Amino acid sequence: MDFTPHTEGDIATMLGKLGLGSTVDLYRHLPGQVVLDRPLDLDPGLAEPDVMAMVDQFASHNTPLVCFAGGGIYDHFLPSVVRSLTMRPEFVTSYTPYQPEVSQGVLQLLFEFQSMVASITGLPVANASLYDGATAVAEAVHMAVAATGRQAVWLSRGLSPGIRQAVVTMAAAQSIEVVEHPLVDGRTSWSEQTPEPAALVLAQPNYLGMVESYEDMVSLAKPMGALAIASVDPMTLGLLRTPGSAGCDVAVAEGQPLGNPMSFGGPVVGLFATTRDHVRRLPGRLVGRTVDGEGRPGFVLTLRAREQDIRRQRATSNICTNQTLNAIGSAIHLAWLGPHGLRRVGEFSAHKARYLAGRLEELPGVSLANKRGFLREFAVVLPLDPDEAVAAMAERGFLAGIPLGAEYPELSGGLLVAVTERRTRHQLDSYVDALKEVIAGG
Amino acid sequence: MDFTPHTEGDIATMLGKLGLGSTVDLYRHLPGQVVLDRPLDLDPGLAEPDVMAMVDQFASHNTPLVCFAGGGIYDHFLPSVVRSLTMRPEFVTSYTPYQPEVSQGVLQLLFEFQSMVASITGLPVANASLYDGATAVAEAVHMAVAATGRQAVWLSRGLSPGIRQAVVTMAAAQSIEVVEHPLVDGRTSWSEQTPEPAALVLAQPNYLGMVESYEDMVSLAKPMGALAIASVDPMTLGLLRTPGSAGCDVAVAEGQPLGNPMSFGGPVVGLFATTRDHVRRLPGRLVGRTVDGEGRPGFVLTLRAREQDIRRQRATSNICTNQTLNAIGSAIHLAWLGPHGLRRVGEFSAHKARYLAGRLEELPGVSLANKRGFLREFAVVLPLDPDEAVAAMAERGFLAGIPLGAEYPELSGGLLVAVTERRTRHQLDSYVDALKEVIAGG
Amino acid sequence: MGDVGAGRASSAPLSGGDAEPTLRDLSSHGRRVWSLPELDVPSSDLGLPELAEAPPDLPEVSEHDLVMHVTRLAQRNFAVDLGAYPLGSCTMKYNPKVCDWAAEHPGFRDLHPETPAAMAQGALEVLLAAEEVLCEVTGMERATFQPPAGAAGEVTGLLIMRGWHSSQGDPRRVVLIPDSAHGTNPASVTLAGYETVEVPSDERGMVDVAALRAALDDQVAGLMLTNPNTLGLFEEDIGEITEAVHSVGGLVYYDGANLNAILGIARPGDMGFDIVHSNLHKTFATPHGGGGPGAGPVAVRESLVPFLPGPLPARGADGELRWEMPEHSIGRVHGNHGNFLVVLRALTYMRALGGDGMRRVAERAVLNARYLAELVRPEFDIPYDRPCMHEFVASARRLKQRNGVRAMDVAKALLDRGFHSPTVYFPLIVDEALMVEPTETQSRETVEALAAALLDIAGDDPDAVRASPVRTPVGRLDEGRAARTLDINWDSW
Amino acid sequence: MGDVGAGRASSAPLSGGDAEPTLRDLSSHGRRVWSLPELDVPSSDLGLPELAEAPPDLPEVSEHDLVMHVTRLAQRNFAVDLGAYPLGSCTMKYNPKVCDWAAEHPGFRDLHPETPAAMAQGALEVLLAAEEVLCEVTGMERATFQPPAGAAGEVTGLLIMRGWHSSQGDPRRVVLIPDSAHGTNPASVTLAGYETVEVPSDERGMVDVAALRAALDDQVAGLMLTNPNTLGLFEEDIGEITEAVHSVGGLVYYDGANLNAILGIARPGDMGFDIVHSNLHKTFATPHGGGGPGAGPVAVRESLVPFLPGPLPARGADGELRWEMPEHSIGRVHGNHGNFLVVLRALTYMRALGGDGMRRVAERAVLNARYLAELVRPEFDIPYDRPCMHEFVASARRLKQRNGVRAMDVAKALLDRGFHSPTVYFPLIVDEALMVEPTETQSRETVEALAAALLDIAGDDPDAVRASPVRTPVGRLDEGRAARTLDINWDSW
Ligand SMILES: Cc1ncc(COP(=O)(O)O)c(C=O)c1O
Ligand SMILES: Cc1ncc(COP(=O)(O)O)c(C=O)c1O
Repeated sequence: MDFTPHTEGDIATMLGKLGLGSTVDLYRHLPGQVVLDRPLDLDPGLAEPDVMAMVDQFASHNTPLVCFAGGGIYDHFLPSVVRSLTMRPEFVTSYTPYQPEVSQGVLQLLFEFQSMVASITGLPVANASLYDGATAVAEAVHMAVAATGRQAVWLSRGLSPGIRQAVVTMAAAQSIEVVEHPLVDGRTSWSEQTPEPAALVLAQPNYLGMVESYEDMVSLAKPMGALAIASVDPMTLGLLRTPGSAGCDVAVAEGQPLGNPMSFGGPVVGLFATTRDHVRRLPGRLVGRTVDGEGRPGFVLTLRAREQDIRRQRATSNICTNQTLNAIGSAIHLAWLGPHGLRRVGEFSAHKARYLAGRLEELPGVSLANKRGFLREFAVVLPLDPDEAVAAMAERGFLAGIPLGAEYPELSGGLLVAVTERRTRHQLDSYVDALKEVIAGG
Repeated sequence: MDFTPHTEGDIATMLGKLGLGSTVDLYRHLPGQVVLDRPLDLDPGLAEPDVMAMVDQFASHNTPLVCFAGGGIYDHFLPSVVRSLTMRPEFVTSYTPYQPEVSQGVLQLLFEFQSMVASITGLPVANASLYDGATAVAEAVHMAVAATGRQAVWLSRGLSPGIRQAVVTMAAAQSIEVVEHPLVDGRTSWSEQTPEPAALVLAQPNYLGMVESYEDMVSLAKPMGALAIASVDPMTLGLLRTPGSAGCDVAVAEGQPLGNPMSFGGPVVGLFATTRDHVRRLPGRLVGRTVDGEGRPGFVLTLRAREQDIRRQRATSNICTNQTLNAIGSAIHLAWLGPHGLRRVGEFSAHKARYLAGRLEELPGVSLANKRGFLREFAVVLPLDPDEAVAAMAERGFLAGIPLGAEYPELSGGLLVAVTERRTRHQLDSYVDALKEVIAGG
Repeated sequence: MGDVGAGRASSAPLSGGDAEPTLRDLSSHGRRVWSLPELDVPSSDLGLPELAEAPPDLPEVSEHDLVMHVTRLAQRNFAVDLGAYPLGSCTMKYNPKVCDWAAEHPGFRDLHPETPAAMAQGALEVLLAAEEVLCEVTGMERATFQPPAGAAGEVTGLLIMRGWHSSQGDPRRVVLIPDSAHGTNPASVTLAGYETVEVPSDERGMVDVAALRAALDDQVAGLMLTNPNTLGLFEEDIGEITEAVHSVGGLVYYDGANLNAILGIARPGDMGFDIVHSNLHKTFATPHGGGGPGAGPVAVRESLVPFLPGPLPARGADGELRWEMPEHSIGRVHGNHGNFLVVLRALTYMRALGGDGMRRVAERAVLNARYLAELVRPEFDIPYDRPCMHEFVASARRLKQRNGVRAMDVAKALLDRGFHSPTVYFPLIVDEALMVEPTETQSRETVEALAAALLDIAGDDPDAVRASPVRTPVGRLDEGRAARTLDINWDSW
Repeated sequence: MGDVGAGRASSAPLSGGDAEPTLRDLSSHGRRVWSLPELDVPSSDLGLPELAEAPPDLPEVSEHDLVMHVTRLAQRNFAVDLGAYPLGSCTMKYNPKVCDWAAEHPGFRDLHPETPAAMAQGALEVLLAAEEVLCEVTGMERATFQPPAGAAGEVTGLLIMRGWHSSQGDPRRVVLIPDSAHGTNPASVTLAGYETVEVPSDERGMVDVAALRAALDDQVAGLMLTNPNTLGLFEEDIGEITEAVHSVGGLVYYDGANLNAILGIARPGDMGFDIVHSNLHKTFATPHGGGGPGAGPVAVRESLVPFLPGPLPARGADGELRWEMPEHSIGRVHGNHGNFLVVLRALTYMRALGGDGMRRVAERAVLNARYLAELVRPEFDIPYDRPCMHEFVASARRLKQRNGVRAMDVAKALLDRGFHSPTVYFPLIVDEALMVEPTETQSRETVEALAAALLDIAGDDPDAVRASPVRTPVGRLDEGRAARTLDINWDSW
């Protein structure tokens, strides 16, 4: 395919104006030794039908499975209206709203996104998106370090391995000390440590699906002058107390379930909300409402002085291109859900998860890592190697869950199982039957 | 699902303003005996995920087949850009451009459609679409009857059965005499008949895929004062002389291959073009360019006095809602193709058809109804019942073609096979292999 | 904040600007979008007499130019997705996105119409399922989905009428239609080979039953009627009317354009209608596509089933669906199976609503119309002033008398206020008619904003109203010039 | 006919109009869109300590209202699909629709990232295929697609740099960047725990090699460089530069934002770069999404492969692809596998172009920029006036001197003429900078129209230019007020 519009005549006219003989002359000032003296070693371009055949073929090498995996990315129902609105070419093919007068669409939707993220987190200051849930935690820690001037952070082991890794990688480069606090009975067991941390961070519900106590974290953090950071699951926010109302200083989230397909894990979107105290330390873009010369309301990027293009090495973050379109999807999905839809998704997922957990417990040799206290995700301990179980379940059409042993040696037979409202009773029952077979056969 | 936005409060407010107690009161003036005294006997409404599951399930009851059927509807390549532009919600969710000031998008695209249809048919006056290729022929005949005041029409048996039926049905109601002229060696053999006809109509290429002689029809029609009408295949118009240049008075076409998926046969679109003489007798909508009060160019529906809403029982046609969106798709696809793409599609389809025909001829007991003179569609005579062959080929993944025996008893073993540029050599060879198997097994 | 009322397109996207060049203007020799794989079979000499030397003269543009062109044009178009579209008789309700999804399902979109029934069971199931719902809603026995629009449904219905009378050995000549009828009705009557005789409306805006009785004789094949009629009024004498037509051996045809008003409330079959078309693009929320495609299925009562176009899907003893031709079928009325994807959209909508959802639709469509009529009453007359159903016809005659502002001016001024206009000058029996149909998917706020806009126009400077629209991409266009110059093709001709 | 130049959005859709209410304004208690099947399992008491009494306060709207709202907002946004978007450094080229199609393929869209490799072979193949193309284009050995944007790629590359130096037992402190560098470079240096030292540009607009040499010592971990640089100029001393850095044991990082200019012409690897990020949302035509998602893959030369983030796809002896962690990997830099669907789009584009297509892209991107620069020369200075590559940086200083019209005014006046504006006030080393990148998908006509608009602005009444834009949905917005009032949430806070 060729997306350039140049005819031979155009090229001749343009080269003529430039006094050049051929397009090769456009590069004649390049030092000879760096100019490639051969064509790229790539196949010739494909025509559109062949491009589509190629994609179909790659896709056919993936096996569609009924999804019981979660760990941050969930198979919730994505309404058709959300996707079709999000994919409006005016959003898809524009860029960061540097010229607000012709970017009111993106800007207003981001303002609405911020407002709704503030609502579901109970924290008034939300930014216009970050890359994903993991980076959002890293950015929150970074902000806490800047706010407190302390070089340590306490992480709950209930944060997903991916999140902890993101923080550790960033912390290592910046000489921030990371202390992990263990899970006991599936919940974080905080303990006093030195040095005093910039922040305490937990996941709500945690990676094993368990609902944590905000109180435990907040009551420890506050007297120390540390920030309380919660990494929350947005689809539980219709059910659970908001982190803001529970006293957290920062709430971050992996926003994928809001308006974004699973997409093999990306693009997804990070949500970030905090208290008014930290507005000037906020990472990422922020949209504010203002007026034009005639008093007409309009939206602009604001507090730009925090950002890399102005503040350079002293910026609050290096983020430039972020996940705007995914944030727009989240905003539209939140509007689709409304308060009651959000609650309903959380409830139904939880009821279905509990139904499945109950049925799984009846299988020989199967037990729950933690009997209660979870919502739509839980850890189950199997009488066989979870990796093998996953492989055998895949042959039966199920993505059974995420094996836990590698990251949580204490749960060596553990499998993390997620259940969304999309799973029908029939699928749950079939899952149980298939697992029974696998256990019997193994 | 519920698409009404009314809250309980809204309903109360509105009823209050109307002095009504409940929504039932809205209907209290209806005569009691016609009011339904029970709920509709329909299932309760489905939620969106269930609606989607329903559609998926229906779809799964169709068997995807590699398509070698044509007969008016063809499996050409539909470029992604064509479909995504055509499906812009501003086009999809608007209606007939009665208010041109807010309908310039649809109007200009229809103007462009008209211009391009004029170009490919070689006739200057094209309308803004009719229902489909069959109705387009019936409308052409209707127009010829009005133009000549004669109550007879001559049809080539090379017109598809569907088209002939459409004309016959319409003609019967209006006491128009229809005379069919036979095919000899796959081409129309015209002969003088009485009474003098309003028009002669042929298909180019005809239903059996054969390229007809325009000359034969035109030279007969002209001296009699009858109109020469050609029902053409748009995807051959990059290759063949235009009907206009060959002296035809009207060209019509089934426009499906231009910008429209096969869609189980609908919605498709009828193209209609004629000479300047007949512009005031044109059926359907017509868009013209004009200016506004400030001299800015703009488009409007024009010659509206021909239409049903103004002329009522004396209208040139009863058409109101037509196939605008499909015509927009055709316009965009024509722009995608351009002159060379249109020619290339025609050429490649023909080369592939001839390759397949050549290979089929080698099979035992298989012969071509007509050895040469076709482009991308041809009739093959099989040594077994074509209906059975189609069924057996379907089990092998092919839609083998359209059995001809029912409509053309002289071709009782006949199968009409269409080959588009989408078919790969591998598919053609596999088709031959499968048919060989079927013949051997039968 | 938010000084635009709900349901109202910001006029911004549609306000004055530059013209968009045509594809011809954008074309440059040698540019291309088309993209096809190389030929993978031997090429042979096509050698045919009718071959052209050169391909036709079509534009040559790049993909980016094509995209910009069409996208910019799209933004020059009002639509249901942008704002309230109270175009009377057209039922411009919200078209659910899930139905768009359904119509793009590859399992249907890529299906050839000649696929043997055994391999297209899903498609036949869709047709049968939609037929079942339609028959229950209309009180009919069976239906065909072949007619691609309402007008095509009308001809189909009239041909069934003709078939039935012929089968009785009693072909007839005349079809009666009320003077308030839609233009397609008489045009279809002509196409079906009948003569139209008009029946006047009475002072209530309904069929004048005495006049109807006077027109009835043994040459009357039938009566075509819309109910609610085009004034938005329910024909209260409907029982008497259908009985009277039946008493002279005629049949009664229901023009279902206004079915939305009575979904689940009353059924044409129970009113005595024999043949019913409905517009899926109105009642059943399939989008109007800038003027189509629609679908105009025709349903009939039991005695007329043998005359239906065919083939129809029928379930065999083995549970499989096959095609069957009705015994005395008038034949096919479409080259294939009608606008199938439109039917699929409608079925999706029907099932999403269910029985109670349909009734809710009707009630709220009527509630919105009745409420809007009440709100605009201070400035607009409602000549046939009875409780309206899903739409009402107001008259701008007071404005016209007062300061020469006509219905069309009101329409144009509405465009400037971010709304589409109502249908104007129809039905013909109302002076300066504004036919207003808000539909059930507009909110109370939107209905109120629409009313406020109409009242605002009535109170506005008449010169300003007559000069409108001024915030649209073009101002009022010179239609006379269009008809005179006939610039209908970018090539001069 | 067609008085708008090619490639230029009619300003109509964007000209003055009313504000769009927020979802909060449209909300009404009890309205709903959400639609879920009934619960089909027994419900149990959730009884948890942290349960909320009521769900959060979110808007309640109808589906139609939601659609109208978002569609109207979409029309208040400029986009590549609407007109020329010469935003320098951002490569706002046409985003092919076939890539949109690919990214909606259910086989990828609905794939969970924890799917075992055996069941996700297609996804791993996509990553590997895209990696192969990227490595050939950049002259590198292997690449990771985890970084979700260019800036994330920068940090990743710097962490690889840190990993490598550490492995040599020689951790270093400083990273050099030119004064013309993009802001993400120094910000990333900080995040990676390094210190930034700026290298000045010389009078040619290129790295001052002498100053560079002076800054080099054994604390320099590396140099970050964009080539062509942000002035659109090819660093002609590049061979000397990379050699100099290598000679003190440093590594050279290629910021690939401007790779579009040299696709198939020259490769960073051949210039001596060690680590290369590229922006798929620029060079490889994946859309920018209103500010993202993008993808910033990082490719490295052989010696650095062990330090890449992981896991990476690798083909086993059995031909199956599996995940493998590089030996000294810096670990994951994304929770999953990066912005996978963006990579899929890019691969689709890469394969559609092929090798010759890539070269064509580069040549025509450069040709367009060079031609445009030539056309605007009469009114705009080009301070570093050497043959530009895919973009050039003009200065509005003459206008400013003449009548106080500044770069930002020129930008706003372009909006009124249907074009997006260039990047303004960057790079920082140019006074009143206008950084213009037409890209290769704009036609000659569009480039000429853009030039004409720029010249027209230069000759326009300065007051009018300073008052622009006037044809956009809103005029210039009060940014100071925004920062003071911080109205960033529809609830007061
Ligand atoms: C009352 C009435 N009857 C018939 C029709 C014709 O329907 P269609 O446009 O689908 O052909 C219409 C459509 O506008 C109508 O309003
Ligand atoms: C020169 C240069 N470097 C780096 C970046 C950062 O890339 P991203 O926005 O993808 O993070 C940009 C993007 O604007 C750029 O122009």
